[in-house]
Amino acid sequence: MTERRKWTAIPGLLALAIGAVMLSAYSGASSSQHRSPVQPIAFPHPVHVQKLGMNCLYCHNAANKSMDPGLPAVGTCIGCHNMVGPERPASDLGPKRHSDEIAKLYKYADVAGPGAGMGPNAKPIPWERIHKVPEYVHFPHTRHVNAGVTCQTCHGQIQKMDRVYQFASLNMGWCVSCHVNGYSPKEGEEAAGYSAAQQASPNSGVAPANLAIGERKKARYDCANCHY
Amino acid sequence: MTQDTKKSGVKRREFLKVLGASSATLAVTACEEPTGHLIPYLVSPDQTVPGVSTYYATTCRECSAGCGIISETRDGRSIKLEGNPDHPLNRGALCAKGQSALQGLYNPDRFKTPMVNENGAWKAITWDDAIARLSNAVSAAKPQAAGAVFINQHESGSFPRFLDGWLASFGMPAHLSVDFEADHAAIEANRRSYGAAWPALSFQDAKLIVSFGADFLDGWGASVPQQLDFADARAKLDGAPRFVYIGPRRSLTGLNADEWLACKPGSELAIANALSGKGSIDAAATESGVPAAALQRLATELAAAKPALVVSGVSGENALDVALAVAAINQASGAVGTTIKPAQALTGFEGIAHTDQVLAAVEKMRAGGVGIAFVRGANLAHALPKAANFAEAFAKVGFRVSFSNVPDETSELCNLIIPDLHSLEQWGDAEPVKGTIGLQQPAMDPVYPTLSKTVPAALGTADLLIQVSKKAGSANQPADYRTWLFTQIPGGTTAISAALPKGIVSGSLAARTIAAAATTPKSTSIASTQGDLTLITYHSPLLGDGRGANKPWLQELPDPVTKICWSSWVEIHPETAQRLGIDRGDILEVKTATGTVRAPAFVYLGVHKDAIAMPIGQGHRSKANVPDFQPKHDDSKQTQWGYGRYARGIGANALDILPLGTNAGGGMILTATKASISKTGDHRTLPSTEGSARQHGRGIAQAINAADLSKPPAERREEELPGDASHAFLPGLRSPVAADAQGDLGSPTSADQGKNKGMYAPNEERGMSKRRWAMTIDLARCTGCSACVTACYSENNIPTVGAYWQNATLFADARPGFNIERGREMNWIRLERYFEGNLDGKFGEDFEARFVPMMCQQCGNAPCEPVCPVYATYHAPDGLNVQVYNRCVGTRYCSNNCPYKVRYFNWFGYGEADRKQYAFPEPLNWQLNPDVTVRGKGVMEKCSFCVQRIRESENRAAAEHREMQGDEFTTACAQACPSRAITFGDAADPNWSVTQLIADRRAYHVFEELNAFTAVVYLKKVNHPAAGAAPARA
Amino acid sequence: MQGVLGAFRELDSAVHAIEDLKKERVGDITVYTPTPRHEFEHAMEHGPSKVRVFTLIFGLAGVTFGYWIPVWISDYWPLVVGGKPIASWVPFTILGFEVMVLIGGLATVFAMFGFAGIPRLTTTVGYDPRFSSGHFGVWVEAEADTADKAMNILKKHGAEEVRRER
Amino acid sequence: MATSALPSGQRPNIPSAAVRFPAIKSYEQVDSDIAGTLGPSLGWFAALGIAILCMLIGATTWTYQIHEGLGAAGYQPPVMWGVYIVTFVFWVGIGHAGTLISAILYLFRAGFRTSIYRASEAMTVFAVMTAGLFPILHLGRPWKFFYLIPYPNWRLIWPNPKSPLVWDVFAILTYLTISSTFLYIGLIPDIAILRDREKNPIRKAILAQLSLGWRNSDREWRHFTRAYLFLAAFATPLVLSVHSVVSFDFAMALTPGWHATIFPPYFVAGAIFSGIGMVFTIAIPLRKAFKLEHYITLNDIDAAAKLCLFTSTVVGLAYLTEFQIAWMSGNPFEQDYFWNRVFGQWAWAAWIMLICNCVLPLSLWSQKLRRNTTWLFILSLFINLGMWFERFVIVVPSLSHEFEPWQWGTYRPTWVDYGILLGSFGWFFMWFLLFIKQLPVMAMAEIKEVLIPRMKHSHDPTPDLTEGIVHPDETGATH
Repeated sequence: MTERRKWTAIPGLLALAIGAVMLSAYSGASSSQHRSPVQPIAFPHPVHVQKLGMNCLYCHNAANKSMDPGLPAVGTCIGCHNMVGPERPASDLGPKRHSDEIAKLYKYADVAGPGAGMGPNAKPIPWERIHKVPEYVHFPHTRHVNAGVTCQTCHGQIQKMDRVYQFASLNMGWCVSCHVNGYSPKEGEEAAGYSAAQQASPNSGVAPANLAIGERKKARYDCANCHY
Repeated sequence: MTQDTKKSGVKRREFLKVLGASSATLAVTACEEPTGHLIPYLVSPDQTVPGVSTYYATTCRECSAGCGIISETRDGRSIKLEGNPDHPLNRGALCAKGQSALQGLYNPDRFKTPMVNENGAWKAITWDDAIARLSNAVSAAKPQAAGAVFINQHESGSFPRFLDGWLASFGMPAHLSVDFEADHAAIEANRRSYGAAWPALSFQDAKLIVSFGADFLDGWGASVPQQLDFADARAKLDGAPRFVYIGPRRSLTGLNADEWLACKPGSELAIANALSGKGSIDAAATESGVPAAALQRLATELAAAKPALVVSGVSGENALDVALAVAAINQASGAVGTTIKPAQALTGFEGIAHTDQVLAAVEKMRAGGVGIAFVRGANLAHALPKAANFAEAFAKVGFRVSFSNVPDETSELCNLIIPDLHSLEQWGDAEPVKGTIGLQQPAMDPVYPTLSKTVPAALGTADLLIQVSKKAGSANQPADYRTWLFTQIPGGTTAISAALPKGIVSGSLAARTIAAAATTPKSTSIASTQGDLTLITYHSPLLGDGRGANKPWLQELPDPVTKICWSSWVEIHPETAQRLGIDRGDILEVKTATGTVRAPAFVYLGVHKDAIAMPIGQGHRSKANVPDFQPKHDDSKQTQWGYGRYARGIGANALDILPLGTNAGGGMILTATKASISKTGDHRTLPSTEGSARQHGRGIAQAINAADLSKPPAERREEELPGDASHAFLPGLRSPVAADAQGDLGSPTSADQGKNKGMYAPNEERGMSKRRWAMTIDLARCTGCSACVTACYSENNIPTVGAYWQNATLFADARPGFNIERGREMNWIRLERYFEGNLDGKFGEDFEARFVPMMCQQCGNAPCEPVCPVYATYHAPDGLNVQVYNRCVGTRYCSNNCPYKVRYFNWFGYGEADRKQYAFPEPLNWQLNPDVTVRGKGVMEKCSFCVQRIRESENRAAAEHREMQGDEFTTACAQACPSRAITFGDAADPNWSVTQLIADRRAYHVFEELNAFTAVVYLKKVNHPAAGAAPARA
Repeated sequence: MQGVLGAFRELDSAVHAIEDLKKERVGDITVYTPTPRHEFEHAMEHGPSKVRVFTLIFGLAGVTFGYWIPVWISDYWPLVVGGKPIASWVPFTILGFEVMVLIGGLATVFAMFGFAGIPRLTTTVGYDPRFSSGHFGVWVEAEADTADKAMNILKKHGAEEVRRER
Repeated sequence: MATSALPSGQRPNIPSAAVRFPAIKSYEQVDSDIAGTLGPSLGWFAALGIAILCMLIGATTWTYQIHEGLGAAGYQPPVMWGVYIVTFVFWVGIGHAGTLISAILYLFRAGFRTSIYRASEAMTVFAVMTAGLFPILHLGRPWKFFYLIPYPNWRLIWPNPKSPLVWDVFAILTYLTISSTFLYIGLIPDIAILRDREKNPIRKAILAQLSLGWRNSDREWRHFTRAYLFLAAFATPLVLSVHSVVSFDFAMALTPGWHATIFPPYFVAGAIFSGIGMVFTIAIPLRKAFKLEHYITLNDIDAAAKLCLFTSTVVGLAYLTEFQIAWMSGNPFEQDYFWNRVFGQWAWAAWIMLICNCVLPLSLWSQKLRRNTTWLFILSLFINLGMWFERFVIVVPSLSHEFEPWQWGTYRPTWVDYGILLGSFGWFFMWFLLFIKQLPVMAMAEIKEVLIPRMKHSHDPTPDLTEGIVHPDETGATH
């Protein structure tokens, strides 16, 4: 009776289990990063910001006075666009062409054509929301903007985005690391892609952080700063 | 509001719905919620910034006083009501009723459209249809126009005159302006003695305050200004006037008195005469059952006190005589002009129709002489005694129109209901104080706008009447009510637009041509009664005549005296209870000549042993048989008759057993009838927030005698307190606790002090720990009115949990206040009412009541913090004891370890819209404060010192690149407090006034011996015992 | 590997067999016994087990780690609770102790596994199910030449069964 | 009953009675007796069915509670902890006797341990498995329980190591790991026995895996015994620490009635007491059903009963000490609370506790009752009840009667609490019943250790086994 039965042992399965746990532990990262939904109107930030040099605060007018950055009312768009119609003449913005997007805008705003005002059936544009923190997080735009944090620090090179996507992960670790390690206006302006000349006089239109260039501005990081 | 905001109004609401869906709905449970849409304004409204509040000054219409309020409006929704600091009447304070107006505005049971009752069935109709029907009815009633009756809830200002004018234009008599809470006897006496319905009362200038059942702190007259002044008087500490309360029941006002003389009901007259010298002390003593010695002492005191302030709020048969006798005493003691100021009369109380006039109108209806009747605001079917048999009489009226915007008992009896706008949605005015006009402007677009092509989107009753007149073709009608109103106010449109920010214009309004006062009231004594006890009915300080009952905040707010909510009760003296073998909570049957009601017993020291007391205000019922409200399958078509889901079927209506009778002042007789009680054998746990009414000598509410204040500490008669409290860091909470706020790191004695330990190090570059938020509460000022509680509910999105459906789904008891019975109320700040003395509940032995507002004490060494396994509560560098909802897993260990028991747990998904226990059914969720997270189920919550306000002003200061200034902002409770008892501020910065108060000689901490280093400092109550009499001790 | 296996019913005869085999220096001996008997330990003259070394080392490692975790956590995001020091080491003793027991205990087990050579993939030659119930087995590693000698010794001491295996 | 099993003229209750298992003749008999208990019986299926049913009731109730919110249970603030924490402490306590018997008595070489330790160690593991559910189960947001576990995460925030609840996490997890390891290690040789007896190839393969290829070689035994000793040495302080940590949940709070230095020893004693109670509840029916009277002898039971009596008196002393401390503390909060405990609203619970835990066990002074298994079984049920109520008396009245009189309250559990309580028993017995039919309830190898092995030349029916082997030539005679 000398049969040599294979009496296999269990180890290995254990190792796999542990590995799985460790992986799952790190899977807390924001799932919505790089999300880039299709908007009802393909609003081109580059044209408005880079070519026309419009200020962020022209449309997002509450960003420096409120928790919310504020969205441009349809009337604000029409303010310019009842001059600038769908039929685009040749200009430094490009050759003569027809813009479907502006046509869409006219449809929303119920504008007959260039020069006409908004009609009675105007309805707001249902923009797709991209950047969103949970309701139990209170993110005061005013506090950050007034501290000299450039929009691009959190929203990325938005002035270059033909279609906006979520730049940052927006998870808690991401917020906190900036609050703890601090933020230097210089980096912010570089992030914003300012030239050296611009950096000398930031045209962000808000009071610059009263800090020497290169100095890091740290922020509170206790829970009740954002959660209440 | 400008034209384009009107146009954008509807759209804005869409925008708001989305915003609501995102910001108001529950935050804590959902982590990966859909990001949703962003809906911009169509045309951005001028002067509003999204996410930043705008403030509209307007006028409160919850009682006749007409306080000035400021509506905080965010993104087009009114989210909070606060007192208007610039208003001469209420100087920034606001009572619980006033703040709850918000829930009248957002009441989920409001009518959305006009409704008509066609052969028994109600159906919604369009506005145009409604206007057409009304004008037809009016013209149809032309023949008997003289018999028409218009009953309006009393309000001062121009509307009554406008209304009279309109009625006249159709040949109808002037309207009846009713206020069932008004004390007609006092008004009549005032008018005769001082020539004003309600002269301003100055408690500060009085040397002695004597009240004959006048509850000037809870509903008698203008509570808020009276309370402000009374608190200021008490704040004079040893210089403060003594306050004696005479009456068979000790109300909230009575509990604030230094001495209570419990007289037999109806015997006040004898005492008043004795005090004025017209009668003999002994006779009064025998009649009233009050010891002669006490009366003698009071008489001598009164004689010495010049000036004194004696007020009468008796509501018995001889009410007018008492009031007149009292007036005589005042005139004798030179009170007129000093403590009683007819010059600054509160004109809000002019022109209230006497109850006997109302009853006469009812009789006229019964006689069939009324072709058309209008009811606006008033709810006669509920607020008149059953004995008046209003329903039967009203049914005889040809056509019945109601302008009520909620389905109350009266509107249910009508043919046509054209819902009025809420006072926060329409224009109006008031003259609260002679010479000052308070403006009423819309704080927001109507919640339910008038959807019609032909009429404006906001159609209040006044505008509606104008439309009707236009239809009837009567000439020279104003374009709309606002236009007409502006012509009435001195200075016209320019003055108004200048005044709108402050909400007040100086000047007077023209008086009504028909002064209801001119008619001398007719007294009808009540029918013969049997029973061994006198029934005292009184208007609930919160629900009034029942108007408050459909507002969950007021239902949930415990009655300041009995601490019972979501119920009615019978107050009975311990001795009587013992004699009849009645325990707290036994269901009693109260029987009078006119009927019986059932209510649970509340054994109360403060009621005469030969009397029982019942509050008025509950017991709303619907005529139609409306099924119990089921939030889960609630089709909004079901009209919640019987005054809405929150009011219907709660408690009993004391007026059902009140025999009809009016006193010589024209007021209803509330205290004269006899009653007998019997046990039904049923029993229920009272939905009360009261655990033990005694503080067992634990020094929670401490008091000191006025005489002892001036003495050095050694000689003071201090109370025995448990443990040996270390008074080391008092007075001057500042340094040790401010250091303690940073734990060892900030403590000057610690080795780690100032080491690089991040945010807690005092010299850390973020400068996070330089502040130490703290609060003082002056018990000498606090009257226990509970306005702070409602303010907290409103500011912090606290759910109400008492509705009968807010329990579990399976095998769960569904009765009103069941969650309160189980101690699950969520009041972040609660008012504890402790009794001192008279431990064995003997009648005739006086006792003392002490009120303590108790909220999170924001301990420096918080016991709740170290036990939390997930850091969900911890100590912020600025001294706050923080609760992080989204981190909380709900072990509830913190609450177990909290000596003050001020932490509250979300047992159900009160904040989750899809749940049966949801506390904010649409549109109540519009009231939610966007700055405060709505808590989901399973998380702990507690007072946060209004951290959102702290952050808001920090952000403002940062945006303006400046430091925060002293007293720059305050918490919701402190802002609302009509006694100015609460002060909030930075204990580490002398610019805040709280730092001075902390150094007060009366300062103490609750449970100091636990060394929690609390940030809330209480200032001892000051007692004014009668000369020789020792004050009650625990 | 080859050798001779003897199965005994009685304890003492097995012991005597071992003693003789040792005297004759036949080869490495393995004893199979249903239950630990110190008679065999005497006979086999083994020293004490080395397991305890691992127990000690890993126990100490555990207690260190157990203290370090909470200290590091507290200092990583310094939040003051109840006015206590950020790293209040006294209560951390509890965690230190628990982790010591955990790691120390598990280390002991794995050390035992290592020394005892389990878990093993096969039963080596010379195991017999009887050894787990009542019989005592003696396995001698023996080349062909010494095998007979071993078999004789085992037989002499009354082995119930003696066989050669390879 | 069978005192006849004893050698004549011996005082029965001496554990060192030379022959521990007189009725057992050979190693093979041990195997056949114990392995023979494994065949599933009808009664066993019935019991298992009931257990699983109760477990399902509990599971359903919990699902409902999670959906509805914790309010479905009977919590009435200020009583924020109720039946769940009570039951948690109860089950942890049950667990302790197992480790006591298997580890501590092993170190003390207490003979009567051998026969009952396997069952009680299994009881430990399953009791801790049950107890471990409750801290999660009583959470307001159980789906967030992982916040309590220290692991690297993107929130960069960790649990609070100063919180007794985090100590609990560590203690309970350690305890579960170590005691289950201890149980398994002890099982290995026995599994090997089953493996070798097994005919069915599938079962044999499974058993082969579980036995880790154990083959009873002297080398294996040498390290095995040593490792087992050290594990026991670890488990011993662990037992004491775990229930001390559990007691810290209360002692660390400043609630009157909780904030007491006596708690750790008091809880440990209580735990062991309740555990022994549960051992009786389990072992006595088992002994009958499996016909193991020869193994679990009356001597063993007698000895265990003495331990029970001892711990009972310790617990009683602890109760008295609490009152005495409160009385002498001069602290009105404490005094008020303890008065309320025995004469106030909670008197009924307190007296149930006192009678079951302190009065009834006094009957064990009588040897007759100690050796009367029926009485012991009944008593053990009372002890279980009493110990549940001890935890109830500790948790609920303290919370209901704290510093703040305005917030004094009461407590009334609902069907949800009871459903989950029932479920916990179902869960526990389900595992235990499954265990006793799959694996030997007694350590065969260890029983063999104390049996007299077969000897060719043996002079004495009861030799002192510590002496070596007697040589044939020394004793002439053979048997």
